[in-house]
Amino acid sequence: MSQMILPSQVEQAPELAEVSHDEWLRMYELMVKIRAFEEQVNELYLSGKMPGLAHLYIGQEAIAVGVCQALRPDDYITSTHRGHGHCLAKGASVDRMFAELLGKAPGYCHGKGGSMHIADPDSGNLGANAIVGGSTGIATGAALSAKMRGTDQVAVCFFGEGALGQGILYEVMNMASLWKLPVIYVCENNQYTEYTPYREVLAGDILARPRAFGIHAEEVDGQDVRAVYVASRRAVARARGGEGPSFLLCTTYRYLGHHVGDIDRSYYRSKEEEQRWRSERDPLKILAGWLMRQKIADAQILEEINQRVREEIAAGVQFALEAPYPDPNEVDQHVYA
Amino acid sequence: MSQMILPSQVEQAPELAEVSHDEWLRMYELMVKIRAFEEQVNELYLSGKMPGLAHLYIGQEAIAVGVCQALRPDDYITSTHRGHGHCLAKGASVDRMFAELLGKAPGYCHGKGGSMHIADPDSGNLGANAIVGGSTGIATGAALSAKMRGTDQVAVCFFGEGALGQGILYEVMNMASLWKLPVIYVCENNQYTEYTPYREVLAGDILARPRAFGIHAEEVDGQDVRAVYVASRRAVARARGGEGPSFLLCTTYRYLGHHVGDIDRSYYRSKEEEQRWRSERDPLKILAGWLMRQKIADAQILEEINQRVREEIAAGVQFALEAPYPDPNEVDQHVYA
Amino acid sequence: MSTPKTSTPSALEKGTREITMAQAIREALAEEMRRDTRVFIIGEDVAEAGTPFKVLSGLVEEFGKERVIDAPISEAGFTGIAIGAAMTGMRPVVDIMFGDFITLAMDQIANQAAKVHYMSGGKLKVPLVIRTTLGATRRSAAQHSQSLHAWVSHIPGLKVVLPSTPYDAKGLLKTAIRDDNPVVFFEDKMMYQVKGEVPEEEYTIPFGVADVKREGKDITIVATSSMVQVALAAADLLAEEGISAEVVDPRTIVPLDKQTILASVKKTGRALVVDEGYQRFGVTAEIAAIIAEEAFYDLDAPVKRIGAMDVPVPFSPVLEDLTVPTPEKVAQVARELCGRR
Amino acid sequence: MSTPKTSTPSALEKGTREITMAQAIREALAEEMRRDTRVFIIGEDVAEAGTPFKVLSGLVEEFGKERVIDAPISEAGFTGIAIGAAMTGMRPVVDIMFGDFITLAMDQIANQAAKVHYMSGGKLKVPLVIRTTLGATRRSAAQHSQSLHAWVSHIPGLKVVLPSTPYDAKGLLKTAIRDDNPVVFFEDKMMYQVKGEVPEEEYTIPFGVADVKREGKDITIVATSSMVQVALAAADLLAEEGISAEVVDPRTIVPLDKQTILASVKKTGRALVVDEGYQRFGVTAEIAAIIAEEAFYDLDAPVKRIGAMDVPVPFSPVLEDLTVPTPEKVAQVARELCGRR
Ligand SMILES: Cc1ncc(C[n+]2csc(CCOP(=O)(O)OP(=O)(O)O)c2C)c(N)n1
Ligand SMILES: Cc1ncc(C[n+]2csc(CCOP(=O)(O)OP(=O)(O)O)c2C)c(N)n1
Ligand SMILES: [Mg+2]
Ligand SMILES: [Mg+2]
Repeated sequence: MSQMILPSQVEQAPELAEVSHDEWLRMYELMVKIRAFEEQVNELYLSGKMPGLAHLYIGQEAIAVGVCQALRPDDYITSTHRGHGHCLAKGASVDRMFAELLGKAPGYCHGKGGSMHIADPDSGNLGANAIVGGSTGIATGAALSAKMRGTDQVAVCFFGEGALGQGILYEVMNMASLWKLPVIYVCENNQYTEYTPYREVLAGDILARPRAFGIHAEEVDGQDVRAVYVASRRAVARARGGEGPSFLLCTTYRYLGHHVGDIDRSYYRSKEEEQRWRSERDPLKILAGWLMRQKIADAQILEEINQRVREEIAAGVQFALEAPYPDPNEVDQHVYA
Repeated sequence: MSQMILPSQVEQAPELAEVSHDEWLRMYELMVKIRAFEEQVNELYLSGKMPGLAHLYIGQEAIAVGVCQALRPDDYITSTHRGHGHCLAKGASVDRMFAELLGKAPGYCHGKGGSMHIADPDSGNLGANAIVGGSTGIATGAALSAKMRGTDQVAVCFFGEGALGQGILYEVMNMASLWKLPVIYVCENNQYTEYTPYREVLAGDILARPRAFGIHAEEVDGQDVRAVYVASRRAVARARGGEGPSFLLCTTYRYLGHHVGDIDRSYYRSKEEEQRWRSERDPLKILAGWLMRQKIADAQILEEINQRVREEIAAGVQFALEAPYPDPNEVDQHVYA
Repeated sequence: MSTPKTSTPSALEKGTREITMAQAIREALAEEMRRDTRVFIIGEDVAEAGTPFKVLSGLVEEFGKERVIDAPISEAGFTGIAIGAAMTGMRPVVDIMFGDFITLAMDQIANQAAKVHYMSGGKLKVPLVIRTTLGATRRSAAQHSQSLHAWVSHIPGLKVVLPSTPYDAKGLLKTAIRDDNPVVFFEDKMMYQVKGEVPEEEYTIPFGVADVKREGKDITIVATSSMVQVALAAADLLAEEGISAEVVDPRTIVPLDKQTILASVKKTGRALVVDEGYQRFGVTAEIAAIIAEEAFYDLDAPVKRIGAMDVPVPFSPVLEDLTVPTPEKVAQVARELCGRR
Repeated sequence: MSTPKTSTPSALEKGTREITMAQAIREALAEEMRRDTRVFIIGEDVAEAGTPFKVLSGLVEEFGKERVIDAPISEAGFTGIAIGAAMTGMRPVVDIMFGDFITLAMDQIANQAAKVHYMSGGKLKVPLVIRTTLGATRRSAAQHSQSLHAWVSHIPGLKVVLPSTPYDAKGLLKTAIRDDNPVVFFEDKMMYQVKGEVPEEEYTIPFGVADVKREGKDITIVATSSMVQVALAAADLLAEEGISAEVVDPRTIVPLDKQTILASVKKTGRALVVDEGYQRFGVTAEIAAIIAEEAFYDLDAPVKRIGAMDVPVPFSPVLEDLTVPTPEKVAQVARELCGRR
């Protein structure tokens, strides 16, 4: 699409130069961490150690990391059923996240929320949401609140392209635009809404939708963390500057099933397609290659990062497996504040 | 707006030539009838003879009449709280409508629906709706049904610009576009949603909204029945031809209050504005003038029509005032079919 | 928080004034908005129009359009926005014009607002008030006449308030605004012009404290919102026949003051529950079931209940009037319960 | 319509087969779609995917994508579309993946589908089925675990079906599809793989006919949907202690077969109502209130009820399991009702 920032343009973007080498390495580490976290989650599921299901973020790491890199710790995000990546990128720690996914007491929500409701207000994460489109109002309201309280906080609303089917998104985009709210709608188009190719359930032009409401909108290569970061920086600047909402349409792909149990996917997509994205459009590879070409990192530095992440994940899952379950009398606590 | 069909263009539209003189006079009569009906409703309210409230269509007559002129008797419409005009234009009779508004037994719905729920399936009217946007799904579903049953019926969904605030409209427009349903969304922008100028609650560009969903959309002068008719004819042809949905944005004005009790309107609009629309943009005057210039009618013919309508209204209201109330045991009938 | 146990504001020191229900609500909002800049109002036609019921008239003049926010006709959207604002430091009061329209916002109310605190393990709070209406007989037909408070009462995490007098409305609304939970506040649209005494001085009324609106000894009539006046009128009719009815108004149904209700029933031995929601699977069922279970051994007769007739509200006045409980109907059932005909 | 009064399909002539609940539902849909070309399915991931629960697997192959329609994630929108289609000659079956998502379509369900027939004075009909789920313990947390059938049961104009066996599910779903009213059909998501006998031959089950799933004489346990198996397990536990429990399954709660329930309670003198919805203002309240009122003079003990705990459903298994009624809990309350400890 015309508005899509091409790799070459991205490489020239002035915002890139303002990012320190350490920050690039931190972004890389975060992306590696998200992937390793999700692989570990998959293993917990397959080995029967995790209750329920989980929706993995593998393949989409550049979006959460690129967006959150452009945010301050006191900025807000809202997340989705596929929310582990957002949570980590905004600053949550691996051990307490695993604990939450296992329903354990030290989990971020005392085990009451689980994968689909994990929230960490301390890092600005107002929560994952298991209702598709369910947090679009919350994010927009957080932006209204920031504006009313006179802070310059920004709110980011992450959602999948499936949420374009939910009417509330259009209701709140209208209000965000009317009231020039500092909210950024980040649509992660990973090509599928559950088991259905998105084009079978979506008419017209996605970017034209926010634009019809007077919202600045652009398409972004969701596999290139640099492109996501540049677009996010600009959207954040608009928001903080009082210019109102933005909409970033990030094109991406989920590598694995809709959820951990979605193993046979042949009836809705081909192995070749999956392989193509993995080999040609992998966000970790794209960033690693560039870091090496830019001499920001070499193979050894990257391997050190991988190693550090592996250890963090191993320690985190260990912590969670050993953690106690919540006390039974917690069951009717926190119904009312 | 660029897409608006200007009067001059309308006068050249080939569709106009296909309308017989009798049909023009019928349209004029219908518009006069709607106005007289509404004036009578207002009087019933002011004299305390009508229960509840009603939302009058005065000023918007050209839209209902122009659209319905392009429809067949077996085509469907859905209507709104401001629905008397739609109901009459689709073919309902004055006496049974008055009876419904007074809650009487011979009313179209046995007095159970009243002004805001009047329905007349025999003439294709699937009902007024007191939930703003509430019938957008119904109209779209009627179109799906027509398509599935293999008829070439069309469904028209009338709604005010306030319904642009309801998310369900975007949900169903998406499906209508995806499935190329024979539905026409007729948005009557009368400038106000209750007591609020629509621009205070609506961001962006209205026509861009349906277009973002891949729906053919155009702006229409809602005060000129010829323009409404021409645009509707084309939308109906598209629908019957399998080309999918259309959206007609009809610019118009309600002359009186949001409802019959909304007498002092000075806090939201000026008397001058009201007067300007009445004197410069009155749909009855615009049509009457053209009919005379075209020699389709002269003053005497028009006066005969006015007289006939006055008699019909007088007889209709008399019928309704004398009609019995429903039997008390009707109260729990028709809960289930 | 001052906690007067009865509805007799004259017991308070500084004297009283007579105001309407609409004024009481407006005063509660104005006082809380002055007291706490985090409080704001959002809804349709709330600013200059002051809502179609004119309940909010004058507020925009004092607090401006930034704190009395006219929203588009987007019940789900602005309820969601209010939830997000509540989670991040504000205390919104949402106006949903007719109670029938909560249908459009039920996901935001029941799946989001009600659950955020619990799902986050207590970390997030949603100090939100949703003001909306209930009540029929306005000739507004099926989609503008419902009393849907049973729905929200069913959902853990929500509190539900049903004021029946200006005094209760003002004191309870102030409490609702100060509460850290989502509270749904139902106003009887037919009662906005009803007058009553309120204290000159500031006061609040705690949740979960029922009010005995009339004392009696032969039968307990538990009545909510619009039905309190109906029950009191029925009690007058019964008194003429020598039947002494006690009228208990729970005022909040979540939390519900079971103690006061049960104490009354244990005293009278007979109970009738009256509420304007549809009877089937409605509010009367819960209260009747509680009484039937917990006062079983004190009951001299079965617990009866009267809700709205289980039909969509008809437009025609002759039909609509048949669907709501009336003093005569309430008195009739009470009379039968007391073994009279 | 054949009307077997009990759940013993073996009583029928042609023998039976054992199938799962999911198969029973699929067969009902397939049979009705073959029988009547007006019947179609609409919902999310219903075609090739056959829904995440795989309940609809194979239907798209037989009936094509025109009659098994994959919709966007637009619960309000496609429910509204189905209503319009139903009003104009079709007989849609809407699939709402999780019962928690009916929150998004409540305006269409309660204000439109339920009221069209009445508001039009009987002229328009809405022959619509909404299939959705209920039930917890799937570790799906607060927004995918609710049992919200009390809401729709409260709204006049809707019928509400709660099958508890493959036999009931198949027969009731066929009846639902042939019914000229909007019917909400709740399937326990934990029971899709449960097996049971169904007749070889075609059959339907009428609405409003409760089924005595187990006969007994000391106490009546009225149980719905997922709770029928729990009640039967409790009855087994009780039998070991010499308490004979009768288990009554209403199968449809609108319409409700009061006669069968009351006859059972009049026989046993004791009643316990079990349902998986939140207890407060829930389904147990209505049934308990009816029993308490209409069987008052036959009751030897107060009517008790057990619903889900009034908390958002927690994710952690150790907590979630505490929130739903269990055979042990049901047996315990029944035991106390029967004066044992
Ligand atoms: C309102 C609602 N409807 C349906 C679902 C079931 N559901 C869960 S995820 C999902 C698909 C979401 O697709 P998308 O938004 O593209 O996100 P992705 O899973 O691709 O990240 C669906 C239909 C839901 N959770 N909420
Ligand atoms: C869902 C819903 N919200 C609010 C209302 C109250 N209401 C009735 S009419 C109206 C304004 C409608 O404006 P518009 O759609 O422009 O139609 P108009 O009255 O101008 O014809 C409102 C807010 C309603 N009926 N339904
Ligand atoms: Mg997707
Ligand atoms: Mg308007």
